[in-house]
Amino acid sequence: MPIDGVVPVSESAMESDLMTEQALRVCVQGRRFALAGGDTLHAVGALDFSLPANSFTCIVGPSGCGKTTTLRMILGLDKQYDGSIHLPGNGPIAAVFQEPRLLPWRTVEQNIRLVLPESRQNDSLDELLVNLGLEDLRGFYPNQLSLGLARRVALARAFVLRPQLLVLDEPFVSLDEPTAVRLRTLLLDLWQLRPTTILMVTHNAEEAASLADRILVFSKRPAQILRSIDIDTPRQQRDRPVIDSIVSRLGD
Amino acid sequence: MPIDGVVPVSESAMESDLMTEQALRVCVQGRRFALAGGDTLHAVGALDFSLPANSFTCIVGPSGCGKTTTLRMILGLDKQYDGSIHLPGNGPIAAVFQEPRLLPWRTVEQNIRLVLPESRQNDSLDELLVNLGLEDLRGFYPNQLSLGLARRVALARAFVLRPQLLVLDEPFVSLDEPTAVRLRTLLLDLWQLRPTTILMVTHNAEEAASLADRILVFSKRPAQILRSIDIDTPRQQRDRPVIDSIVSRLGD
Amino acid sequence: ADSTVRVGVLKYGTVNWELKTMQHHGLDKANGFELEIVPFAGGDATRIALLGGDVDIIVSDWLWVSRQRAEERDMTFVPYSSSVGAIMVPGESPMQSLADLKGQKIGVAGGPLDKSWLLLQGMAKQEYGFDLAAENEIVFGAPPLLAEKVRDGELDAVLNYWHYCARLEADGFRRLVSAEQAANALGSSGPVSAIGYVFTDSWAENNPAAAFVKASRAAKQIMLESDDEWQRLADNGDIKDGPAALTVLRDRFREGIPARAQADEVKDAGIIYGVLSELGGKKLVGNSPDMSEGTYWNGMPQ
Amino acid sequence: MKGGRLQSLGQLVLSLGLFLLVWQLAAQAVDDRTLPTPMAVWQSMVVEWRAGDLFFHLGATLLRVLAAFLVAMTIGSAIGIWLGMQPLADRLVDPWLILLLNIPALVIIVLSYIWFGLNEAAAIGAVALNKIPNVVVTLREGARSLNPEYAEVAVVYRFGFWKRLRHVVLPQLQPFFAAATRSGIALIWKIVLIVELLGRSNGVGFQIHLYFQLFDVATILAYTLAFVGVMLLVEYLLLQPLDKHANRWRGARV
Amino acid sequence: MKGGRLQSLGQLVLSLGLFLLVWQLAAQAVDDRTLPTPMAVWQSMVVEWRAGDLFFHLGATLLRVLAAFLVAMTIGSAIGIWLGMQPLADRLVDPWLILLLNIPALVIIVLSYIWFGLNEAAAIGAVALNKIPNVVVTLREGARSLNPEYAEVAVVYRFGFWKRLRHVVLPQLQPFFAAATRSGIALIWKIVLIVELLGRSNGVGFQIHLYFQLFDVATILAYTLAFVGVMLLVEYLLLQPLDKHANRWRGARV
Ligand SMILES: Nc1ncnc2c1ncn2[C@@H]1O[C@H](COP(=O)(O)OP(=O)(O)OP(=O)(O)O)[C@@H](O)[C@H]1O
Ligand SMILES: Nc1ncnc2c1ncn2[C@@H]1O[C@H](COP(=O)(O)OP(=O)(O)OP(=O)(O)O)[C@@H](O)[C@H]1O
Ligand SMILES: [Mg+2]
Ligand SMILES: [Mg+2]
Repeated sequence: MPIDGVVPVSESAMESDLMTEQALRVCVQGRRFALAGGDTLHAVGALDFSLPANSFTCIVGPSGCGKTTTLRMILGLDKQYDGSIHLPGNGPIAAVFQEPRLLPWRTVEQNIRLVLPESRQNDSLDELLVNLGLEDLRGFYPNQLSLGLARRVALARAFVLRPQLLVLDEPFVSLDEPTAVRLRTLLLDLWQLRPTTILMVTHNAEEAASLADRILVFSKRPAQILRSIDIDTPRQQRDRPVIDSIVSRLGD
Repeated sequence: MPIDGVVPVSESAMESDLMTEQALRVCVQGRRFALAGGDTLHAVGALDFSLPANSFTCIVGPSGCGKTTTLRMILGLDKQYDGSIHLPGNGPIAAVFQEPRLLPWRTVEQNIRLVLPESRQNDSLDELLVNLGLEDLRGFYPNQLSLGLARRVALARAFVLRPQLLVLDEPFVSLDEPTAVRLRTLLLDLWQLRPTTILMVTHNAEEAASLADRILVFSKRPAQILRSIDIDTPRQQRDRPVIDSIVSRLGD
Repeated sequence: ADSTVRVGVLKYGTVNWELKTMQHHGLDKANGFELEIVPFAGGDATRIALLGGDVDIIVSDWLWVSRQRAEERDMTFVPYSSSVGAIMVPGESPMQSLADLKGQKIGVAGGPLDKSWLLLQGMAKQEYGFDLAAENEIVFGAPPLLAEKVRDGELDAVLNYWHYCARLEADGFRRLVSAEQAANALGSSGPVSAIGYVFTDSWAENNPAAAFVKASRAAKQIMLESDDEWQRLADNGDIKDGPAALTVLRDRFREGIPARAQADEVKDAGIIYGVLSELGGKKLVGNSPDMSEGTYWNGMPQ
Repeated sequence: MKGGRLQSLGQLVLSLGLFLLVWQLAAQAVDDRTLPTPMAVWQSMVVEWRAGDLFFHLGATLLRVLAAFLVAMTIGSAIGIWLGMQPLADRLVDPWLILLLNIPALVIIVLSYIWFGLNEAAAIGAVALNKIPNVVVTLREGARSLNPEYAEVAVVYRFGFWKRLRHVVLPQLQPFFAAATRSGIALIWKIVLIVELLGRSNGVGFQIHLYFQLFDVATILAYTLAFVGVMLLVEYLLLQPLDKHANRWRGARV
Repeated sequence: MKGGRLQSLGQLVLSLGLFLLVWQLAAQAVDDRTLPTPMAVWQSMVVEWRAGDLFFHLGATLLRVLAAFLVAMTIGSAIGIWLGMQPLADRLVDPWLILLLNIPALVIIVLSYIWFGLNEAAAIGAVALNKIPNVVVTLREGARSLNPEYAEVAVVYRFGFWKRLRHVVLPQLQPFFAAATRSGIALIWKIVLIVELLGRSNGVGFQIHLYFQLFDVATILAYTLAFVGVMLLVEYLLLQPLDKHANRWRGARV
């Protein structure tokens, strides 16, 4: 079942999706928040972009420009926008929110298992937990975790689902650099293992440059796409100079 | 009034503080958390360090190693440790937690004003808010802010108090790089304007290298001081190579 | 000297009618005191008020008074009315006597220790040799609720207080047997006042108790003789019943006005007390096997 | 804003209208004096109003409800918050609380009338005593579930007692206050009815019992609905605006 | 763990001992049978126990309390959660709720006896009907204060109704359930007393009223304390362990 408010795709749209292999099509006129006193705040401007299936897209943009709001619209959490967002297919969607958002009254393992369907409840989590450095924390409650650990649990929750669309809002902050590097590699591994469309917000330009197929640069509020940069260099070949050159293309 | 549980400094200690100009002395044997089933988790090992008055110290260390726990002990929020922590003087202390921790039922301005004593309630917040890019958000509630904006409010709350000791737990994440740079500069400006002792946790080695007088490198859990690196190069002269060299000294 | 006498009564109860008559005809002033009616919504409330010293006089039954005396409270009693409850059945009911009450659903107001209920049980045992409580389905409950329930047919019969009985009578019910009949069957020689004015001896010593009793008798006399007085009470809103019920209430009230000499009453009360202490046991009468000395007030100048 | 208010007034009228309709139909179907029609109840209300009784008794009851409510909420919430934050005190006081919670209203009322006399103070005290443990229990749960993160902010920034209470603790307790208030007024009113039955000479409880003895359901309902009417006014003119004010931060997120 | 349990048993004994002491001293000071000593009450309890009355009537009352409690909690919390999450339904139902909340127990009980007969079902239904609006009001506040962040997790990960209820909603409502339960049992028991007084032929309420007519405070207190004793057992053997289990995640942070 598609999430409420996301317009299901018509037959013919489906066909054309197959042709262009679109996994997500966003075409909104904007999002304004009503403020007390009758004012409105224009958070997101007109956005028109689509993600090819199994692509890896990063969004960068100034703090408070409307990135999270955009993700919320895509996830079906915010429906008060004009325009349409098409999510073809109905495979699972996973999201890592900007804060970990674990259920405090469930243990690490329970938080992860909760998102699994009945049929997968017996799956072993061992490998995933080891990869994320959480193997000793299965029985911990979220309030016993450091923020970095909690973020990793949130990542585990998203990864375990093997989603068709994975939405990440700054997933690798609050982590030391070695851990962050390990997790980025893990993300790429998972992504290569099974077809997943990834949409990730980050403030770390180098991170975006080393991971993405495409980078969308958002303007300051109301968010609009300033630039869309396609990166053709294969990831293995993105060394320091390549990354620096991509980063420099974002900034100007 | 000193915070409960923080042993007040004796007269003679006070004198010696004056001599060495210590603003904080930490000497703990460790902190263990009791887990369900009778196990314990050894979060912080033996720590012995002190901060000179008006110094700027950074702590770096792997995720989950015990940094936040250490800060909590210093702030008097966690008293279940063996050892002692001396906080000479009783000027105000301010902290920026790892999450913004704003009171959701108070507006941005109220959240900031709340920490001010009665005598300063009429102070203007204009300059501070402008510096932090919050000038239009005075009347916003925290759930109307993006995470980066909320972090800035948390910074404003700490800065406005003009504290004697300022404790920061990863204050500049979730911010785009230009904003982060601006805020770092602001922090240094405030620090130079009035004497403040700063203790800051960060995962960003470059940030630490460009800001601190001293960097404490924590081991993985249980946290212990692996290295203590004093940086003598004045901040203005810390260019790329200097910073890189400091960073390389942290990592090995 | 004019002194105030505070009487705690049920606001729409029969005692209130008498006191209103007393006031209307200035019988209080004429007897040298000033009557203050303190209305309450329940009998319990009046007893609490007397125990707490917030009123001087209430109306209650002599058994209660005797029990209070046994527990060293100097309550005492002046007969007010001998009207008592009765078992009421619908007019068309085939039941004719207590003996027919078997296998029925009977409502009983006042609970298992109610005097009338105990007496009727005693009578059933003595006269017909059966256990009224065991051979019927007994439902205890609030008097107005039980009256309503017998009206709508859920109960076959009801034992209720006399004014509820009077109202049922006006609705076409009839008395199967009354508690007075039961008392007579068990050895009483005539009607015994079940309820009376209750006050403490110590109050009576320093206050116009006798004057109050005189005024009460004078008021009763008016109510006995004058139908207009009843109409006046109804017009005034003190009696809230319709004309049919008013007539029955009036007649039953008049029947209940104590007429016997106090000595006879005391004697019969003693007999009934004995019967009750057998039927109700310690629970009902407390530790004293006989009616407490001085339960009936004897401070009235003869 | 204004449209919203009109709309909610419309919903109120709709809801009450529906209620009257259901009642009217039920009364017609049953056709018995135990279920009088809305009209009959209205007439009883007018009769009692004309006689001056409605206003007099309702006023007396409302004053008692108000006084007992204030006493019970103040004392109860202070104790409840205290117990919720001090586990040791809680463990010591808890048995007493359960005891007080489960003493029948009748017993408390009778004993307090006997010990303190049939006066207004005893009446109100008895009602408050009946309600206090409920407030304690509710606010205690609230205090137990306070978020420690905000308390830590208060510690670090050295909030004084009152500042902490006002800005950190009470806002988190708002839902518990709202629950205790609504079910509290209702409970207090119900106990006031018993108090008036057992020892007062006025008030709605006094009247309801008198009419119960006469089995005059219409007048009983007239008094009941008069009180309910007042409560509806309190709800719409006082509690809901207060709720809205306290929760404006939640609503800000649209 | 074990030490903790022994300790809390010790605190319970201390607390109850203190209570008995205060009571004994007060009774000696007053020296009146309206405040009997603990010993006198104990003797009354023994008498009633020996006669078989205590067990019989207490059992009858407890069954009624249990039945009414289960009915009221189930229906009340379902409605409360629903209203808390559906503002429109809430605005429409709210006036009815205030009405029901403020109808005196007496009126509900009498009407339900009249309409449904003097039977057990009517009694229990009347009690439940008295309690339901209180549960609704409490749980509604709980549902209103649910954290939307967790609901969003449930939406994104497409939790079904039951999964969402069990893992997301109910844990957040736990304090409200705890409050509704504790003050709920107490309220229900108090209403059961009235129900028994008005139209049942057994139960503690029936007995208390009987002894009230005889003004036998010792026996009234004996019955009251027998019920309180049962409630203490329920609190310590059932509610507190449940609370502890539900809140273990809070306690995990030491
Ligand atoms: N409910 C709301 N009401 C009013 N304004 C809102 C609301 N939610 C978000 N905003 C505003 O919309 C703008 C965009 O917010 P958003 O969370 O999308 O930013 P962001 O790009 O994710 O920023 P960050 O990098 O700091 O997370 C911000 O200015 C914020 O204050
Ligand atoms: N209350 C607690 N109970 C049990 N373990 C805890 C508790 N609080 C913290 N820990 C553990 O202590 C360790 C250190 O936690 P801390 O929050 O100090 O880490 P940190 O260095 O701040 O990490 P991060 O960089 O991720 O914020 C972690 O392994 C965490 O799981
Ligand atoms: Mg964001
Ligand atoms: Mg940390």
